[in-house]
Amino acid sequence: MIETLLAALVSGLVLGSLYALMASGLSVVWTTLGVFNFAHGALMMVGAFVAWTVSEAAGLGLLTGIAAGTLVAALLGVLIERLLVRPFYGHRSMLLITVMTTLAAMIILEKGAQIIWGARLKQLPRLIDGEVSILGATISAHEAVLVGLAPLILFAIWRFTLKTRTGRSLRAVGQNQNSAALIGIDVPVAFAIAFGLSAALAGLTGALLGSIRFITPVMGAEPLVKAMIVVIFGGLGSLGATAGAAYLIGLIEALLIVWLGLYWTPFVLFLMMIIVLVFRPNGIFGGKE
Amino acid sequence: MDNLLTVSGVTAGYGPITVLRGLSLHLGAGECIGLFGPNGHGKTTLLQTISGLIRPTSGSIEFDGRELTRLRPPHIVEAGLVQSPQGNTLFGDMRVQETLELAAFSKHARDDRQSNLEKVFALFPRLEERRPQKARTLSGGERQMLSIGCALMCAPRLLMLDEPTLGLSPRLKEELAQAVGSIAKEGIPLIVVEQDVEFLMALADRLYLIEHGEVVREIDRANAPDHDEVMRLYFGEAAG
Amino acid sequence: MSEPALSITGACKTFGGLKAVDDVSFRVNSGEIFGIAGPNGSGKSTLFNLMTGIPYGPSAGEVHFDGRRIDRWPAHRIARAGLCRTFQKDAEFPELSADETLQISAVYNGGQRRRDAADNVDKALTLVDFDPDRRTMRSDELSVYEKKQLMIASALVSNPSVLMLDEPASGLTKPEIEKLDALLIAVNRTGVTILLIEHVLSLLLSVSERLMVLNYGQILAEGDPQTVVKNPAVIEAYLGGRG
Amino acid sequence: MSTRARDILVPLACLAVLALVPLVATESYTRHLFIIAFIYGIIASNWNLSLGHCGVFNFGHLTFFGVGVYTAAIAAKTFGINPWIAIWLGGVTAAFAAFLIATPVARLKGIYVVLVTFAFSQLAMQLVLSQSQITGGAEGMVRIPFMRIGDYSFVRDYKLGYYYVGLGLLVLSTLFLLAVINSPFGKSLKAVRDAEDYAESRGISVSTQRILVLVLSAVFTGVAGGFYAIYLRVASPEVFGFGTLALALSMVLIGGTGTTYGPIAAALALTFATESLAGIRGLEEARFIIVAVAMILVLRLAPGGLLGLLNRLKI
Amino acid sequence: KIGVLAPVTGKAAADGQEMVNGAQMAVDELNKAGGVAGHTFELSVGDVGDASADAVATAAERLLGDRAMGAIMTGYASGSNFEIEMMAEQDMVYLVSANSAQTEGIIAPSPDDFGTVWSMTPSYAGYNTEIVPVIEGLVADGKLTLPNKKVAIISSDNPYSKGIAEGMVVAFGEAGWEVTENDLLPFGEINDWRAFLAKIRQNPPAVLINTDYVSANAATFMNQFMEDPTNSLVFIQYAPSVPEFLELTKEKSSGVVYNLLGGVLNTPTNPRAAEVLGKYKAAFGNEPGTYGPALYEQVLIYADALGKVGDPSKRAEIGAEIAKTSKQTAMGKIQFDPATHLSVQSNDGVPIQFYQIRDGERILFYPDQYATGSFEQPGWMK
Ligand SMILES: Nc1ncnc2c1ncn2[C@@H]1O[C@H](COP(=O)(O)OP(=O)(O)OP(=O)(O)O)[C@@H](O)[C@H]1O
Ligand SMILES: Nc1ncnc2c1ncn2[C@@H]1O[C@H](COP(=O)(O)OP(=O)(O)OP(=O)(O)O)[C@@H](O)[C@H]1O
Ligand SMILES: [Mg+2]
Ligand SMILES: [Mg+2]
Repeated sequence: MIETLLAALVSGLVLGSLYALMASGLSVVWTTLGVFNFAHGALMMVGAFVAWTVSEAAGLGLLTGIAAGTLVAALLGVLIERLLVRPFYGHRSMLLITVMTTLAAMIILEKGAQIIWGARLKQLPRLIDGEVSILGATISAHEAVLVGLAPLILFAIWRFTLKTRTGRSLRAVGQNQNSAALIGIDVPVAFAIAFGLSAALAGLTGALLGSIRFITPVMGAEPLVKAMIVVIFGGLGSLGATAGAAYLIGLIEALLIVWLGLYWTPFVLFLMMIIVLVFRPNGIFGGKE
Repeated sequence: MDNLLTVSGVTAGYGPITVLRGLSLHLGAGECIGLFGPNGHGKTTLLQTISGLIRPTSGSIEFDGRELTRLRPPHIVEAGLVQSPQGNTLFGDMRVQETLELAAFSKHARDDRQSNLEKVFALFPRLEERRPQKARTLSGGERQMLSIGCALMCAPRLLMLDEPTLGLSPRLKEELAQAVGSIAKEGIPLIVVEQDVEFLMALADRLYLIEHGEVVREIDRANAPDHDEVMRLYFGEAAG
Repeated sequence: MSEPALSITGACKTFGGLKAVDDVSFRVNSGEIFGIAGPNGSGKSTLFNLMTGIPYGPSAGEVHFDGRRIDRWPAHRIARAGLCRTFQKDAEFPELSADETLQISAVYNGGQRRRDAADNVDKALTLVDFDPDRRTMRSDELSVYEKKQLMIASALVSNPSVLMLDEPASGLTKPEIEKLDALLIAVNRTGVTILLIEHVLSLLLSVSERLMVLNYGQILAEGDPQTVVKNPAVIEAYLGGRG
Repeated sequence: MSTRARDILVPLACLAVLALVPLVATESYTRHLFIIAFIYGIIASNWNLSLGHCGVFNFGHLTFFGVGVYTAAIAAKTFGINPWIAIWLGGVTAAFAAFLIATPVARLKGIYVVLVTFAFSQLAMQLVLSQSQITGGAEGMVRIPFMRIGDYSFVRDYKLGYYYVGLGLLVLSTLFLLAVINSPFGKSLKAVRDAEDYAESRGISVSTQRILVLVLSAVFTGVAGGFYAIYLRVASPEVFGFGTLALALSMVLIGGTGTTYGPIAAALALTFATESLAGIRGLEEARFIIVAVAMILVLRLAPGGLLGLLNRLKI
Repeated sequence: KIGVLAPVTGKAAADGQEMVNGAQMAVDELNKAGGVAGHTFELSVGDVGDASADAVATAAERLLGDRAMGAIMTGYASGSNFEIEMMAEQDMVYLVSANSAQTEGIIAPSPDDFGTVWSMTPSYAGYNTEIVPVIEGLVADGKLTLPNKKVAIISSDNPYSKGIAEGMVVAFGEAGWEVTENDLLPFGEINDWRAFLAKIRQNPPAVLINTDYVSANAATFMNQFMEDPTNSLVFIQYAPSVPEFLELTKEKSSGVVYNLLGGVLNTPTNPRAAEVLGKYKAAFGNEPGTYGPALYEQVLIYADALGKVGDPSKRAEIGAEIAKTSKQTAMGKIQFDPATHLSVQSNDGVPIQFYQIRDGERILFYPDQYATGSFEQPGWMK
């Protein structure tokens, strides 16, 4: 029993790291621009495919591949912002329209990937081979890298958005564009930075995940849904809360899988999410106001 | 020309709606001018156009010998042209302190950040009390103070205030008048938009009456603005 | 002496550590115009908020209206009971015309039938002197002054017993303020009790029968307006040197 | 032409044209497309009631449809209830489902509404999948009884009967929507959407209006679901899927959130546009890309929707 | 004209593309030979996308609405096969290659109403029961030693996997096995089997069965099982037959067992299969799974019937002709059962085939007359 629990804990940690990376990317765009980017999962998928093309098909090595995946995803993110989000700023139903345009971007990316890379599954090699045993549960060394890297990245983003001038200006732009412009913030640049950063994060996550899961055009869908749940638990807004919620959900999910089986786990997660929102409309860690 | 700011023949508006119709005015170095006129006749629109938030469809704006018409807002602020907008909608979820620090965003404003912050707090002690509060929850007057404070943090070379006394208590209004006066005395030229003409007259060297997007009267010290006459003019025009 | 229309006892509202309204008690007599003044951030708007439940009720204390305790009621129920307010910030229903704004207020708030509502809409718009040509325009195309007129008219149309106005004169020109003055008097004559928050002293002093001044969430002075404005504490906290 | 007259005459003319379509379109394929478009038209225009008019970002709207589908399927097949009645039962249960979800949603705002309603639709799908004794699980239910009047089976005559039932439901739903929107209730929805506090201060209960709007928007959506099940004779869990949702949502947005006819027009346009691409081989994936790009273009060029664009051109 | 109803886009696009390719290959071949009874063929594709009822119905309607349409082929179009009724109503020739349980459910009550609809796959009953005697046979022959008589089954919530898992539970139970785990997963992408595997490791069964047919899921399952294998025979339903399964698992799948009903019978005693596979590979450059060859054979069966009848518009007659089919195909010898319209399963007709993957090769070890090798104890088992 103990062993099973430990295994669940470790697999919760892996899931939590993944969700934290995904959700914090979503959260960056949400807190700064007030846009919920439904193409986030698809950007992750693009990161994985590009990493595969560069490292496997072109044989340039895995690290180059990961870098390329991150970069291409970032560029696509900037492009999405420029073409699909910026034109609707200040529109009365902007939230809804951007939900729709980013959904459209998701469709375009997914179908485009299908055309370019075909329907067959791909996989990346691992950064480090071999297995690591944590608390008696075995995971691959690559997953261990993910687990280790996630908090570092999260911390870096947190520092960036709260402590640096650029980071703060992103938040300001998200809250009031005109006022931001009037104190000298370059609004379009800020938008591009926020989207590019978030997309780069997605691309990196995808490239790392591509060694653990199979790369398919729809591989981003499931992490995106989980990231949504995370974001709800955490309460949209603060990065720390999002990260905390990510690990919490990862653990809960892993434990639920052990106790209830995979079948009812999503059901219970969704139910929990609704219940949380009924009693705490701003998330578990969200303020009351 | 020793004019710091020259607005000539500016036409601007919102999409199909034209608000400013060939408006011209100017401001000399160290001068303080006031704009007044009935509601909805384009004063705010003018300030927004000067700040680059609205692109004029024709006409030109020159600041310090430099053409501004093509520049985008961040560059205009960088040049030292700063405004405190009407309605004082700031960054709702940012705290007072954060907001003020961020407001010193442009390159040349950053150096004086600390001293400017002290100045702002000296001017509005209430803001210092409410430092950790989120802007969204401030009272109407407090928000107005924060808005003006932000503008001061930008190290303005020309400061534009859009209805700064809106919602301020009589006492604060008076203090603000003094503060603005001392800003002007420090040599920072001002453009002030106000409904309270008495407030304006105490402050400004020249007044422009704006109606239907045009300057309909220019009143300066030289052609001896008689208080009653201005009031009559204002009442008469606005009522009609 | 008429019955008090409203009585507030020990009302408090705290935000985190801040006591925005701190143990405030007062009564408003039926049919009077009751002015409220005070420095910025002294809790005037918060007081209105907690009385009307928008968006929150009091942290402590009671509000009685018409003999009933209303401080735990949902906001729309308070409004329907006849306690109708305006907001300090501009508020409008951007896509609705003036006619439609007043119609829904009459139907929902006044509980009027559609036919009666139409008549009352006419009356209310005429009363505030709203430009008849602009009655079918979308509200967001109206000017600031017209939006203010509309907000007041939408309160009047539901025949409230108490009208609560939060800085109706801010941003208005002198002539507009004078019109507002006349309007308030006219409305009050029809038996409506009015609570008025205002920084424009000329208006406040000319219409109110009683005046309350708040400072740091507490009552600084209350009573006859002319007496209150001579109170040194009020001058110090609120009016400043010029008085 | 006065706008009043235009508001009445143009839709009537369109209705007349639609009523005559079967004379020209005699094969069952075209009629089938129209029937599907009518169903989507009902879904989209009712969705617009909550989404466009009241600003409730309800991403569970297709759940109401799915509930209607399964209600009619179970009623007609398992309980042998006449399909004509089963269809309306779909509306009843959908309204009930809407009430369930509306209660928590009434208190939430913005993106949270999107997420919760989305979660709700996932829950509903899982329930349907897991109760396979009742719903057939992942396999769904097939061979649902079809409609008949006396001895006349609607399967015959190249779907002529179904065409008019579909059109009739669309007309009923539209009349219902128009009545709702033009009532004070309809106007109060916009008030609640744009200025909650102000609305509350005018005696309008924000949460009550939200609950009501969700329930009302579910009624005809559920009926459309019932009709869908009876017409296709199948109920399968894909109705809860993401594809249907994205399609219907794009209809609402392309049609324009402010209008009643817009989503209906968009439903017709999109159904035929995607179908005309469907026959081209090698374009199967690209078809979705083309639709997505077209949608973005419409949103950029005409944020008020296609109908809004038409209106602007006329002026 | 011949229609193909297939999921060309969406999750099952790989299968769908293969279906189209297989049919295309047959059509090209027939046309090159000058057509049948004076008719040449043209392929028309109806995409069912995510298989929602309206997508399937719309695609089917479009194909049905084409007056020149002589027959429609599919591997599978919907999970429920409800489109069969649409086809039957219009007397459209319709050949299906999967979901035989659903097909049977629709047709069996009144087979005469479905004269034009025939299924290439035999009843799935064989999937439920055959595994028990085969495993017990291996043990009896001494090729396999098992530590106990326990079996653990995991399946995914779709009619195919769930149905087979339920059948297996009964079959193993009747043969005196203890079913230690019987888990159901939601249908869709599964990235983490570790929780289930952890339970398996607590109480290792002799036989571990996974009936999730999605090849990516099965590959993940296999890889994660191999992180810490137990002393169990691993059986995975269908998925290992998909070509990419081997690419995805590489050496990790060596030893796994799977079976196929109506799959390609690639063995020296059925040269037809090698021929079809070869042609497919030559035409499209990759190894097909089941559906490419199946659709190829479907078109040819139709062509044979058309050849006898002569007129493509006499579809009912063509249907009756198809009923009489008795043909050696890539899948074995196809004959149809008049009661269910499914093809008949038998070792001489369409057999159930058991394979083991070893070192990247698929070795057919049962039934004996087709065997290409024999079963060996998997490397991870003691
Ligand atoms: N975003 C906008 N879109 C369309 N019209 C606008 C917009 N903003 C303002 N207007 C219109 O432009 C005109 C001028 O407005 P502006 O705010 O410049 O006037 P103002 O002189 O500053 O008035 P006030 O004294 O009320 O502040 C008004 O008629 C107003 O209705
Ligand atoms: N939601 C809130 N959270 C925290 N503090 C708040 C909140 N709302 C108001 N406050 C604070 O409570 C105090 C009273 O605010 P209120 O809006 O009532 O002032 P006011 O008297 O209306 O001032 P003004 O004349 O400037 O409008 C202010 O200091 C304000 O910052
Ligand atoms: Mg203005
Ligand atoms: Mg206030």
